[in-house]
Amino acid sequence: MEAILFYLLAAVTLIGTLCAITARQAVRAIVYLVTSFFALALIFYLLGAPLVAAFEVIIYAGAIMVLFLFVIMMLELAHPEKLAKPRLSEWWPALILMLVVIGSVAVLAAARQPAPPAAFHGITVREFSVTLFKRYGVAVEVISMQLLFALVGALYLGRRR
Amino acid sequence: MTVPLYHVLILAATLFSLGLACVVAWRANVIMMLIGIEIMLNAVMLTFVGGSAQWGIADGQLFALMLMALTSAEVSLALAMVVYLHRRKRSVNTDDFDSMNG
Amino acid sequence: MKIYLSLMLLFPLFGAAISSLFGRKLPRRLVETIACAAVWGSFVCAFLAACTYRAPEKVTLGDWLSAFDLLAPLSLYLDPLSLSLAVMIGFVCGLIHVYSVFYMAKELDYARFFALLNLFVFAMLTLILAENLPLLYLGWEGVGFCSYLLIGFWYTDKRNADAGRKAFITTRVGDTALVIAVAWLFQLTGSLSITQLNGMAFLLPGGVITGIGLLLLVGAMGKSAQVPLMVWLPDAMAGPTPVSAMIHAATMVTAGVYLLARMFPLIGGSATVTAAVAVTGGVTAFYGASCALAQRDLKRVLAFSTISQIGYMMLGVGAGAITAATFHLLVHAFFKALLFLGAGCVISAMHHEQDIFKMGGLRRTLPLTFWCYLAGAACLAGLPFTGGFFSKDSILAALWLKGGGLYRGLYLLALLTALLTAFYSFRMVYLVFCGENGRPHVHAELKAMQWVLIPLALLGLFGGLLNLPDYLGGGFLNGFFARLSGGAAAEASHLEELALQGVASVLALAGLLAAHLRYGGKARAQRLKESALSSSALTMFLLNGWYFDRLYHAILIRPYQALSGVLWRRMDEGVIDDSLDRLAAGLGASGSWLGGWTTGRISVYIFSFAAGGALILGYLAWLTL
Amino acid sequence: MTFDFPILTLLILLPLCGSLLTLACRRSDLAARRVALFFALAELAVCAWICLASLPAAPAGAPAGFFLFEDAAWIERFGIRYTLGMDGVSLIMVFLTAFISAIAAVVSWKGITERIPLYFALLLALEAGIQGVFLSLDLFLFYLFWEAMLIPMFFLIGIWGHGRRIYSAVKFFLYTFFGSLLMLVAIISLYLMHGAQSGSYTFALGQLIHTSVPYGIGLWLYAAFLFAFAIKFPLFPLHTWLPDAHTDAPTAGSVILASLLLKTGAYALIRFGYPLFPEAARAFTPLLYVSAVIGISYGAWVAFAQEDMKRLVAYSSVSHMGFVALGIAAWSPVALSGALLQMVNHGVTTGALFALVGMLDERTHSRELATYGGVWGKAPVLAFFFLLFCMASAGVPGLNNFVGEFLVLVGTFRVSPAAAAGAFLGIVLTLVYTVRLVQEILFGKEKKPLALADLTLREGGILAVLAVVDVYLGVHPGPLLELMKTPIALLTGGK
Repeated sequence: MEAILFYLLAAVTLIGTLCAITARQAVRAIVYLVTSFFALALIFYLLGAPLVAAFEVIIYAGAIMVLFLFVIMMLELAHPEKLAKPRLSEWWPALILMLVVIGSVAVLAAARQPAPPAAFHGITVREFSVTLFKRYGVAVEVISMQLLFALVGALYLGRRR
Repeated sequence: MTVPLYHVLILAATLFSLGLACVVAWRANVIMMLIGIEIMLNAVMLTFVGGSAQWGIADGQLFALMLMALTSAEVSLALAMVVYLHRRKRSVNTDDFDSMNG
Repeated sequence: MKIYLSLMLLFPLFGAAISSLFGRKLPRRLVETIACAAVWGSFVCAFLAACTYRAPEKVTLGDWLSAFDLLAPLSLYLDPLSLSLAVMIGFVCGLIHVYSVFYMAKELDYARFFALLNLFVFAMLTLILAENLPLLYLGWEGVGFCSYLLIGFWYTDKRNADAGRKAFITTRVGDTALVIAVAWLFQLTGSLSITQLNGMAFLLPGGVITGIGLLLLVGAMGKSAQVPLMVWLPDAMAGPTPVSAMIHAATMVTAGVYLLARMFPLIGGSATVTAAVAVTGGVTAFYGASCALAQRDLKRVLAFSTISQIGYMMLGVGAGAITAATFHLLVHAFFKALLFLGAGCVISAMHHEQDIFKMGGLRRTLPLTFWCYLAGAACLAGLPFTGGFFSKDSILAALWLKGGGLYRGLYLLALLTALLTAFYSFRMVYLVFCGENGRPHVHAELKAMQWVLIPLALLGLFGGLLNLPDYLGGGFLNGFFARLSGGAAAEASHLEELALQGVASVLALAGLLAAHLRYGGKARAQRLKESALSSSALTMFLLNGWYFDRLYHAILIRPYQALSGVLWRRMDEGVIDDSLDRLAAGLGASGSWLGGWTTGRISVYIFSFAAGGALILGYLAWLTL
Repeated sequence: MTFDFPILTLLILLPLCGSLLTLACRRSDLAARRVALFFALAELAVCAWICLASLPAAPAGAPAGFFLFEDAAWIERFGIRYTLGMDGVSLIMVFLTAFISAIAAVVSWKGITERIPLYFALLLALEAGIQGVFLSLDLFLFYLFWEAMLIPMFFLIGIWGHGRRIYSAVKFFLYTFFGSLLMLVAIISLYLMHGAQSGSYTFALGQLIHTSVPYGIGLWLYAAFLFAFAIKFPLFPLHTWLPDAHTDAPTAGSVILASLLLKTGAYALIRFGYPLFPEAARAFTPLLYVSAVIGISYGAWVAFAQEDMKRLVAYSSVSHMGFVALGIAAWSPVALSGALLQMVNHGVTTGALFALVGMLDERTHSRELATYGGVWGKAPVLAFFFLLFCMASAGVPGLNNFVGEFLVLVGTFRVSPAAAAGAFLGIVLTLVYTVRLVQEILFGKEKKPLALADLTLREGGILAVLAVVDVYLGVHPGPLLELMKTPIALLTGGK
């Protein structure tokens, strides 16, 4: 049951993403992408990461995509005639790259498949938080600093002259 | 968890390469390029989470979280820059910004 | 003895140093006095050395080259050969110095002239007295250097300077052979000392001696203007006349003969070498005499006659008659210096006109010069009982006595040359001194210059006394040189000797007669008329020295010059440098091609980055497969 | 009597300090000149003192033949030591360096008008570098000085040169630097090889000599060394940087380049190349012969075609250094003595010729032969010196070059008659181009009126000193030969 669900969700994710990257309008692309991220969040949940799934929905599908939408609207890029769509010839290198990457990863991953875990259990929020703040305290601090810098940088870039 | 890690990885790889294709192909639009980057980052997160599930360790999920934080920082800056550049050149085409030409 | 020898060298050296360093500051008279005094001082030393001479002596003055087993100290060697030459050089050069004082009275750059003249004497004496080959080479090159600068003394005329250059380079070709011989000898024996080398002749294999002998011969050819390296000497007449007298007649050009005589104990053992020397000498003697027949320039006549006479000396050496060769060398020095100095008087009197067909009538206006010149010409022609007669005859006798087809042939060639010699000598005398059409300018210096001729004329005429034939009481030189290896000449019966001398004197007189018939009296005017017209091909051939100059120009000089340009432009700048420049340009081009990837377009960078990553991934996958 | 005073370090530091002090004289050009000259002369004085002082034959710890020796740990981790040593050969070269540097300082007294303090500072720095090359006995130290020498020269050509100076400077730099890099590779491989064999990793020449290098590898390593040295020499096909560098360098730069820099290659070949790889060196001897013999004749031949005086003299350097290479290739006591003597002689004579050409150039602003003619009448003193040095260069005996060439030829003939025979041609060809030079400049008529003053006292002084050295070495080379006797005997195993 879970497996079928996983494959379904995977299909949704992939189709959503595909639609997103081939979309005619940036806004549509964002909407497709949000769909795809929702499916991805569910996959996270399936993989025993409810917290990450929640954050995926909140931060990605919620905050970041909305940010994108704002910018798109601000720059008035929503009109299709303004978007220079990539020509087919520009897709070819991208396709080749895709094939190489997928093929290589498939081969590499197939080469050493670890045995499935004996007893799968999700990771509890408690376990997660303990690891985060005990082992990776410094990283948390660094990330917070980085967010601060990003904030300052964005403010600096966005001010009017 | 009944899905083998292999399949998760294949999904992640496909997702990643879609993002890559987006970045490579959409040279005319910075926004789409950034979207491609987001897709790739999500693929990476999927890999992390998959690994975490495979071995039952929290670290993978943790890195996914950190990635998210990182991404938000990146996106905020990048979009600010897009706005800034658009204001200067009235364009989002990356090929217009070639002042790094050697 | 040591003091004499060192002073003999030091006097002229100091003279040269003073003249060259301070000459332009000192008064003219002082420079002239110093120069003359230096040479005469040198002569006095040589004379005193001759008076006290007992046996061959080796004197070491100091250290020069000593590297491991190579030893070449500043050491001198005095034996009859070097002693007699040193005395002759001192005397002749002394006279020529005095002569030059008057001859160059109008010249402003007298300091340079006398400095070089003195330096020349020093180098020549070093050459003569050197005990080892490097020191000999020092003198050898030193005289070449002085000759170079003295020929081009009037350097503002390009032709003079070119003549000097020609002389220097041509003789350098010979010198190189000499250096090779020296190096070879050192390789074989580990010694450079002439006395030691001469003593080692029996240790060396015959083939090697032949090789060394031929190399020495080439060296002598260069310095002594023998065929085929003789082209420089006629041109060398571009120098002032005293220089021609001193360097290109009396002393330097005989250095080659001296070298062969000096090394004779070593090289005399090889029949090939002596034959080669003799053939060179014979051919040169004939070549010189034939060319002298057609010359119009007074000094060039003398130059070709010098070539010819040195050829005789080489014949003497080739015949193994060192005494005869040296005898002729000494006498020739006297009478050839006399002829040149006389020519100098004539040229000076004729307002520097050198064409003999434009001269004449000097017999009456310059009687002293005429008589002295006549004496010189008689010696040159080998008229009986002059010095030249005895010396030339001793060479002819030696050739005859050597026997064998080759030497008999050479003897006949030498006889023919003697005939030609007598002819051109008197052709010259008749053209210059007889007739009427000269308007000489007799100035005060000229009168003084003439006096210098007298001692030389006496020495030339009575030089035969140095070495009279046995039937006249025997010679001084024969006895003096007897102990020298190769010095003792083959003995001829009195009768045979008389017969040989008879033949020679008949030929000389025949030459005189022929010259008289063709150029004497009325015929002279006729010849003068003819000379104004175009000359025959044969005359042109002889006048231009058998066109050797043109030949060398075509086969050596032109290709050399052309090739030097080709080597530079095509080879050096073309191939070697250009290939590197191309390499550099190629590297630069490839760099800018790579730089072309730096388009500044993010899309390109991203694609390259992604492609690189994909490639790495692909490679890893390929490894796992 | 022991010498604890580090006199060899002083020899290197003295010019270096002088260089810094000169650089400090920003205010007054005259002061800069004077300081530079003072230090150059002080260096010369130290050298003279070394010659005159009777030094003990062998100080403690010194290799055989060295009478001054300094050794101190430097970078111990890599076995790099600060080892300096002086034997007869290096004393000669060091003395030559001090002498020529002083001359170069005086030569450029007037000719340089821009950035004078920097110029003299570079000149002294160059001197320090060259002294270091001649003194160091540690391969790393040697390499350091070897490279350090390039930098001042590069700037001297690039800043104060004429014509295509940047091109020439870069060419010079690239050429020599390329060679040195190959040498560095060889040095490091030798270092590793020795370390692997003996367990002690060191750059000391005295120990590296004992490394047993496999024949095949030795060939490669020696080839790398030889390549670096051959470029400096310069040997036949690697010489094309020289005419350009010489032509475009300032006068003093040409003097130093010809007199000293070219010598470092020869010196290093004698000091490092042959002792480190005796077998490989023997294998390469025919190549060296061929290159030397071709270089002698080819240089002389090409020199004949030149229209530019400086270029002519530069090609003559190629020819003369061919004799040095020939002497080294023969590696017999006599030939090697000749080669060393020829190094000194070429340094003095060619240096003087470059100085003379520079003086002519300063007066008429032309180096074309075609401009000149009849200089003898205009400037007799200059002409006198010109002739003297030309004749010395042509190897007229009694002047210095003859002595060296003669010893080289005779010594080489002993070992390899064929090689020497090829070189004899050079005797004639040398005269041909020299006489052409004399002819075109001194003799003939003035082609066009030249404002040609005779020598000033300063110029005359320089040339007179050089001329005295020329004649002295030509007549009495004994002291030099005596000095180099012991080292050469040790190097060649001769008597």
